[in-house]
Amino acid sequence: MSTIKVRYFAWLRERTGTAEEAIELPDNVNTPAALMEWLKQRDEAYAYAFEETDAIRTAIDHEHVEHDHPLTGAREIAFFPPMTGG
Amino acid sequence: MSTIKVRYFAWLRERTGTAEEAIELPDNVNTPAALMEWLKQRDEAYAYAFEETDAIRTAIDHEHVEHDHPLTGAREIAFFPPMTGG
Amino acid sequence: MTAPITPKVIVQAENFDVSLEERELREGRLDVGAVLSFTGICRDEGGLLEALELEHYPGMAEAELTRIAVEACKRWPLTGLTVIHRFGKIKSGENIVLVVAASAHRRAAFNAADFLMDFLKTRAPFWKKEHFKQDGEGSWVAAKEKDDEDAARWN
Amino acid sequence: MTAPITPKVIVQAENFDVSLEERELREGRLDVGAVLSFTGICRDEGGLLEALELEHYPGMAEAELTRIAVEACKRWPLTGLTVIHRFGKIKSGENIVLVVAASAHRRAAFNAADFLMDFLKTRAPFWKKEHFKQDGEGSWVAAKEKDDEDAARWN
Repeated sequence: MSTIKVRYFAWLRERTGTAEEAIELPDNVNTPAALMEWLKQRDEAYAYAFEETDAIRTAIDHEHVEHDHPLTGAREIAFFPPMTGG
Repeated sequence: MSTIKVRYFAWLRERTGTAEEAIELPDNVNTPAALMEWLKQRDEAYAYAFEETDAIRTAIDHEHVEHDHPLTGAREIAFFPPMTGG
Repeated sequence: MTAPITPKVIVQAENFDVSLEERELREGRLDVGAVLSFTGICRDEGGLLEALELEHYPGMAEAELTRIAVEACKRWPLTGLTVIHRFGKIKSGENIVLVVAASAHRRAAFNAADFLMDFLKTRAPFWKKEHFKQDGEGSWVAAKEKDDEDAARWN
Repeated sequence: MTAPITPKVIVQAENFDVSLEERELREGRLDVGAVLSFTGICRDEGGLLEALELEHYPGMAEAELTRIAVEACKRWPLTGLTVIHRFGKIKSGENIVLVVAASAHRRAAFNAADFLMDFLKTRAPFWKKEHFKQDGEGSWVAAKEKDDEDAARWN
């Protein structure tokens, strides 16, 4: 088990009601996809936030990654909607 | 016969030694191409200026035209090298 | 070919000064033939929009903008590149983003700025929320498919 | 779709002020989402060039720039377009040409400015003569085939 900082932005932050939190990763939660499934089980707010995981982007330690990227060694993971800057 | 103002720019101005002049057009000189041939006959300076007519651009009354454009009704014709502004 | 230059990347709440940034890329050098500035501005959407709230991911925003800017400096022979992206509440009529690209030749400046804006839109972690004049806080701006298509032009 | 706007076209010996021209296209309106400024500058060609002498065809220069700018306003939905081209002696490091394009959306501003510079280079009646530091007055700058190719992209 390892601890990871999880950050949420834009409507993911609003729906989860959380900007950031520390999570103890269960051993079988080893990708962003697995973490999203795990978060959905927590409560209704998380289930709502992560109901359409296809629409959610993720970054590990400030770099964009795919949903199947390994979490090994990750200190921080972020979930957010597609970017709309510029 | 009609009178036309002829203007020369850049190296055409330098080679002809003329910035502008009024020319009485002979009847058979009815295109920029014909006018260039006619100007070449004048003296060595003009012959040198117009030795490569393919490299020369022309405008009638401030609009780009092809070498075979009719001179009918033209008040001003200009000869110049390809543009290098910007 | 000379080594790529290091871009200047800033993420800030404050406004920026286009002419100041342009001057910085020109001052004291005579090898710059082209300076292109692109400013993205908050529109009022036909009088409806009061402001945009720009949320960003501190740390990653700078890192990702720098990655895109460094890639632009590798692809085109730039003499200077500056990217400034604002966050926080931005009223309609105010600046959001600035890209200044300087080069010996114009094509490099155009391509680099165009590339930068395309990738910035799809990859830099910023999110816009609309504040309307009538109804107060509105919804999050949806990402446009067109933006992904624009970014795909450079592959 | 609204009617195309009328561009501002100036041919002058004096320098221009980029920020002044940008402000003019933004002031008092909230429908502008993108402002692009392109400045063409006289380079010193590795320390060799003192200045460029820009000859122009008065009357036709304004007319031709206006034709190109009006065409740009027809092709893209611009909210403003300014073109300023200088003539006379321009020292290295000094400005030669300015294009400012404003629009609701960035793609229109980029395309219009890019198009304008391509056509301006091949169609506006200006000619550059080089003045070198060592040898004094040099030769006329030759037109580049690349410029014609660039302009042909828009057909």
